[in-house]
Amino acid sequence: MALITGYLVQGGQMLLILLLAPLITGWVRTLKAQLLCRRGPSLLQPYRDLRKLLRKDVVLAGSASWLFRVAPYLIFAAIWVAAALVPTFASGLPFSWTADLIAIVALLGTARFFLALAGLDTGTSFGGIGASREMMIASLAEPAMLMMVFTLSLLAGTTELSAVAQFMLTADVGLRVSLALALLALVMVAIAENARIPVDNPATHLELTMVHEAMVLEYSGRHLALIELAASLKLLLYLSLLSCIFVPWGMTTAGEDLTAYLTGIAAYLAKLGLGGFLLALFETGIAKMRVFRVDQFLGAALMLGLLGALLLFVSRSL
Amino acid sequence: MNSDLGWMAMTTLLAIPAGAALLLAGLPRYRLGARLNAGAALISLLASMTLFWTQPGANVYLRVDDFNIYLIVLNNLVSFTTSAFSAGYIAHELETGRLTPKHLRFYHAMYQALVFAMNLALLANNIGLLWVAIELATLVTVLMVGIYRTREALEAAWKYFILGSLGIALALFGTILVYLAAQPVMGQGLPAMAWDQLLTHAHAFDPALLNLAFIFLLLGYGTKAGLVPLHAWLPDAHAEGPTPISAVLSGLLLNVALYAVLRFKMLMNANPSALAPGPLMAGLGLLSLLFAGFMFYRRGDIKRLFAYSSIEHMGIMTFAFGMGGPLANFAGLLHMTMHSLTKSAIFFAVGYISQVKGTQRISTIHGLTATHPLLGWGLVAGVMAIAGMPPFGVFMSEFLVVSSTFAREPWLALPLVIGLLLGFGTLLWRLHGIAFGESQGANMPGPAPVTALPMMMHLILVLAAGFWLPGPLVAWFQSVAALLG
Amino acid sequence: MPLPLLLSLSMILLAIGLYAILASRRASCSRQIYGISLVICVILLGMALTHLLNAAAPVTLTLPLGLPWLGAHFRLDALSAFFLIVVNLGGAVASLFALGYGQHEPAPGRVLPFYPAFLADMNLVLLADDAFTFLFAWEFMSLSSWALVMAHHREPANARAGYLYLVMACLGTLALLLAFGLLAGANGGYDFATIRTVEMTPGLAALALILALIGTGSKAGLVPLHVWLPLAHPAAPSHVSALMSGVMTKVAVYGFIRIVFDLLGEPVAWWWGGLVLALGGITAVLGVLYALMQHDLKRLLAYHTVENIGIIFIGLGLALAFQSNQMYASAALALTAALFHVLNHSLFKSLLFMGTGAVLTATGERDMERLGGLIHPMPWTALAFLIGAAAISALPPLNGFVSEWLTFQAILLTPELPQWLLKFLAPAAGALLALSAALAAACFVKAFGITFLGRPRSPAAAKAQETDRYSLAALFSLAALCLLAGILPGLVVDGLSPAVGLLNGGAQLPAQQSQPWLTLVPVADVKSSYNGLLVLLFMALSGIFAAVSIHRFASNSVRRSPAWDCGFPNASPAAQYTAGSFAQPIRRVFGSVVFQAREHVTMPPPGDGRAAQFAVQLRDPVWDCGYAPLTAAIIKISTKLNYLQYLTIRQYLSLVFGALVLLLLGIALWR
Amino acid sequence: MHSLEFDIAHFLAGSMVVISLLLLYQDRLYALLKVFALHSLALTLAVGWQAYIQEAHHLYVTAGIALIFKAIVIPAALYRIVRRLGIHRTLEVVGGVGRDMLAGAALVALAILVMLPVTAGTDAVAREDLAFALAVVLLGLLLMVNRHNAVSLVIGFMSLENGLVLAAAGARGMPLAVEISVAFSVLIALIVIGIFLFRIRERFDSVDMQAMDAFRGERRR
Repeated sequence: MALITGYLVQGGQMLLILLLAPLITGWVRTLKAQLLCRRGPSLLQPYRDLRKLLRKDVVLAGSASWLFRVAPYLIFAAIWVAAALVPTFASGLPFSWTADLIAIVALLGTARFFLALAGLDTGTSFGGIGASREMMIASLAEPAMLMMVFTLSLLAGTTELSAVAQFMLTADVGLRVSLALALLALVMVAIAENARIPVDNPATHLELTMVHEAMVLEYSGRHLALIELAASLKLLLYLSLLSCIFVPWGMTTAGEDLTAYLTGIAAYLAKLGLGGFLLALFETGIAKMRVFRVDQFLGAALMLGLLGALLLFVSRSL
Repeated sequence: MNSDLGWMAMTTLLAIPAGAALLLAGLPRYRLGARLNAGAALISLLASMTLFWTQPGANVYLRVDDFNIYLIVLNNLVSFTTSAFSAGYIAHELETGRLTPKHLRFYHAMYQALVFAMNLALLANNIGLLWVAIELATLVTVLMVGIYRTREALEAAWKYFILGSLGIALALFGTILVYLAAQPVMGQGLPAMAWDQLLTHAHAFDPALLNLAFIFLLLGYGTKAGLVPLHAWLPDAHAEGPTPISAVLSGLLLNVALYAVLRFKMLMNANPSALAPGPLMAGLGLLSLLFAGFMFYRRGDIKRLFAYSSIEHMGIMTFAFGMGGPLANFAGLLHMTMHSLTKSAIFFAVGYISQVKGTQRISTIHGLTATHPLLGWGLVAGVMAIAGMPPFGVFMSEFLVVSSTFAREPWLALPLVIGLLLGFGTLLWRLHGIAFGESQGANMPGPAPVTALPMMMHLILVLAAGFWLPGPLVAWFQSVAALLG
Repeated sequence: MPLPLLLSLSMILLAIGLYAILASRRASCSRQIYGISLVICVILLGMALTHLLNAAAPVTLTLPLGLPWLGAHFRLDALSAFFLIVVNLGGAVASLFALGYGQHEPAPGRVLPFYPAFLADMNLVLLADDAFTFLFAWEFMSLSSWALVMAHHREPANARAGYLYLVMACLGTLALLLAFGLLAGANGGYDFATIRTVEMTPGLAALALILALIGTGSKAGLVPLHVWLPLAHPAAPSHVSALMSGVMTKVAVYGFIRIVFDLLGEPVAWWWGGLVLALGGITAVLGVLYALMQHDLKRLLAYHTVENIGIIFIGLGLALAFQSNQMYASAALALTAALFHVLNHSLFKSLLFMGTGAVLTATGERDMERLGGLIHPMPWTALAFLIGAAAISALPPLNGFVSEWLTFQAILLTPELPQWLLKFLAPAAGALLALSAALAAACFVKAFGITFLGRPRSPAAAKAQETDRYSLAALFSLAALCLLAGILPGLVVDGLSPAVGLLNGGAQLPAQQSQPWLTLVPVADVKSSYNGLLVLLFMALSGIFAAVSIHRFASNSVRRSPAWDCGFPNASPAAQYTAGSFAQPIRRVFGSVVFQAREHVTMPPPGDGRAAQFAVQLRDPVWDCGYAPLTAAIIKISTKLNYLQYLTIRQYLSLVFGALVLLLLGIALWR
Repeated sequence: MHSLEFDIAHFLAGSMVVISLLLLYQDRLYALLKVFALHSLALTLAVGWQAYIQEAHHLYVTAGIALIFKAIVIPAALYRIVRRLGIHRTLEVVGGVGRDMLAGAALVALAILVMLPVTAGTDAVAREDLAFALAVVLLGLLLMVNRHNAVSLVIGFMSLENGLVLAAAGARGMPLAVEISVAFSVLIALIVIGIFLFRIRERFDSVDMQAMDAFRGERRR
């Protein structure tokens, strides 16, 4: 019986994040608009966009291959699975041991790999720009992320996210420098990975500055919808990752009763709202940087992560 | 009865070449001469083989023991294959007009005389006789090196002659000193020059005289063995003489000279208070090895290139014997055998190559494996064998030398390894140019596959030795290695 | 008694090599040779598998060959069985591929005799149980592969590659020779059984370790001994490149493991692990950075071999570090990771090289700048190559990810190490590993994207044809293995555990079959776990769910039209991103530091019809600092010494005279 | 009886060393030939004396060879060659005669130094004879090395070989002494013939580099 409910909760979580993802994107957009003293679109605008895109035909470039048509589904699947494996409102769900944090990072890597290939597939110059810059950014962001993972797992003694979350809930964590460094690194990586300002601008089509948008330039209709949805899923993933690692409070564990789950969901939503707000604030606060400053930005993130890990390695032996 | 047969064999070994030399000197027809030459060599080869079964004892002049028996067989084997090779080779020289039938008569006679001299040197039990034989060999080879009568052939012959006679003079002085050391102990007369009896009494000799003697002998016979800095005659003599003679020089005469040095090394070892000859030989060996390694790189003449390779390998052997110990000595003896087989095979190939390309200049020889697969691949196999690549026999000896040296004297192994690597690198550099790439220049049709048989046979022997060594050979090597200390 | 059979099969391989020398002119010969090789490799593979899987006891055999008083010793234990699997799997697939690919060989006479010999030698290296036999087979392996590299000897580049290769191989062999000389001692106990028993002083053991590193590293392509590898591997025919890169480097790794973990016994000093770890990390990152700068497809792959060797050595270094602190459980994890990566790399690297071979036969091009759009004419090759590329980029759910994940897990155990230097080194190595993984992904987006995607950049690429069915069979068998090893890692780990136990004083990873859903749980399920099968399942389900629901409830119609490209449709194929331009951002970020990358742009003034010029100039730091000065010195010395060839007789005489006087003085002053 | 015989032998051997030094001192070809004849004469006497005191009659043969061959025939032959080839008369010495003399003295000292540790069996006189022989050998070698001229090279070689024969004769009851001296005479005859045949002129031994390039395919880069 418990097993069945467990599976149900897991499935529920998967659907929940799928439904929540566009909402977060809309939430951030609206906030940004209002911070710029515009009214901005409604919260539900992303859903409408998706519906519209799904109804439209796909317009394929003549030189597009089968890979171009398969890629969106692959990307969507990879990111959705990755997002579903991050504890949101409850830790220790039945399949939480399927993949640890390293594997989740790698799943995002899979999605990025195919997105970049799709960018190259039509043989247009913009796709190439986007792909090559995306891979350059990733080549620094991924190690930074993994350094952050090292720090965590050295603290918690595990790379399982649920276990990490439960460990963070316990008292004996205390306030640690390494954690702060890790948080900083993770935030920077999250910004880069989600193509947010200052690394990239999700709203621009200025050719020379865009990265993510350049890759998906040739996509249209349902393919574009899938990719948009995947992008917002990714944003959601990072937000819930931050929340479950650094602010796990209010998260329940599997096998609790319904009320616990509800409180967990409520806490989760609150955290997401806060995260979105901070993101919007940050994005409106600063300007986009040149592409060849990004490597310094991410190099800093990598160094922070490494520093955190080293500090722990040393402090372990003290 | 058995030993009688042995004595018969020994006398045959000396009589046949001597007789053949006289006969050939009077024989005008060169084709017949070539056949006779090969035939005589074959007979003495068979005679030498009978020594396997019969162990003749020793008298004050001659003896056969574990040390020289396989060298004798090797000597006659290579001289036979070389005579077979030269039959084909010389005919071509006649066509190109580099030689005349008159020269050939002389050539064949001298060839047998050389075989006689080397057999005598190997069989000699008397150090004086040994010296005489080696002097004879020197004179004969001098005459053969100069046979082409070209300016540089005479140049080379002259160089060889002067340096060779100096070496002989030094060797003689050493021999006299040995006798002087022996005479108070063993009394006057022949026994005091018979090697086996010297060995039994060596412990009582005056060490200072022995030291002096050994230095003169090392320098004297070392000149013949082509050790740096006494090597100067060797490259030119190899390059300017007829190729069969180069093969015999590299394959056999150097061995004979080294054999003489080793005989005296045994004497030194037998005397506890004499200075240890090991370090001296090891030093000279390393010097030769490194020097040759550097000299490969600049060589433009293919025969001179392989002459330097002979210097390198004499260096390796001398080093091995200088190191001493059962492993290194075994390696040295094995290396002697493998080197003479391989190097003569290489010279066979080189001879044909210089004939089909009409030149000895490396810079004009390319892509032989494409144009003349037999010669090209034969040369590649030979060079790989001489460079100590498996599955050839040289690999075993180099394996033993390097590993045993490093286990005992790490600091000696370092220059050894550097020298080996250097020599390999520079030699391979040359080989690449010769065997691969686009062919250019004249391409006369290669020789008939039959004429490549001697080369093939040598390479196959070396290959087989790489996998498996026959028991008796191993037994001889080990007993001699024990004697060499 | 499998050993005699194994040996005789290897002998048969040698024999058919000899047969090929005579028969190579006949057209049918190639089919025969590759067919027989295939069959023999499959048999060997099966025997090795059975020996490993039912964890049989080691069997030994001595033949009266080789060193007379020693004989040739052979031994089949778990370690050699595992590497036999790697070798013969690679060999079998390469032979299968060559059944089709070999038909296009311009000079079969230079390939067929050496190919089976090469296979046989690699098998013999793995079976050898004494120093002489080992080195004999080792060097013979170098020789036969050299001959294969020289197959197309008319291109000067190949000749240079072959030369450099053989010289470096000789260096490695000499280093190993010294190492064995040290291990065997002065009276030459060359068989491994004796060597295992000798006790060595720490200094000598360390020397042996360093020599073993030089010897095997020069064959495996460890920086800075890697210079020959990216030249030699591409020069050979593609199925041979696959063998050299995918398999022969593994034989080198075997040599290292055999000497350091087995013969040397317990690592005596902790810094051994540190040394190997550091070398591995540097090798991994440098290798992938080199690879990113290439636009010759085969050379790119060869440099990736360097990177993966680095990853393997990171695992081995960790194992050494753990063992030197008696942390055998952790050492077991590190060793498993290393061995797993050995298997993985042999799989996907062979796959990628063979895919390149297919491209080469279809277009005659290796230069990515002249390829492109091949996914349309040759979709199947593209699919297989894509799987290989994803696997080598360590993407789940494929196999490359599993071994790197295991390596990460091993690094996460390093805080328990007491030594400070290792504490600092381990996370740094982790960072390098992560960096190399990410860069590898970038590199293979480039490799696959530029070669197979986009539009053809040359007529040759436009006229390409799908490759033959033998090659496809080979490619897809490897691709399937990549996927299987990725989703069922537990089984592979269990298969490896006997070998690990052999090297690790019996300590192994816990058995994995018992885990639910075949999850991979290296240490304990509270620490970390990964389940490739479920990941694949979930991805498939969600992807299919999305596809079905969209096609069912939303539109599924498609219109074709020229690419939009921000309003520049139908730009010429030259306007596409090229390999060079794809690598440009990374070149700016890393290359300027490592390779002193310089970009020269000459732009003609407006109105001038001439084409603009763009040139990139890279310098190889290793070559500049290490090899160039050495060769210069050798040439200089040989030039100086060469004057000795031209002295006069009088001067030669004075040389002799000097030697004599010197020696006389010597003995005069001796006492 | 002991003393006188050995004193004479001793004196003869010593005189050979002195003559060798004189050879070093010569800077004119004809004079060199004359002094060498003297050298051989001294050898003849020494060997003859040894033959007498050792009652070794075969040594008389050696002495005869030395007298006829080395003291008369070869100098005469060389004399003719010098005339025929018109080798001009003065020799240049590598680094003046003075240095040669010093070097020669040093070599003699070395020879004695080397012989000093020799004690066992051989009595003092024989030891010094041996030292003299060694000195003659070394001086001959020095002569070979330090002259730019074929004839002087032959002279040097022959004086060296005189030293060998002296040593051989001094060695009591040495077998094959005759054979060896005969063999050596052959050798020398060949050298002389060589000079005669090859028409090797003055400075014959300096190798012409360009010619080497052309002929031997040796390129000196």
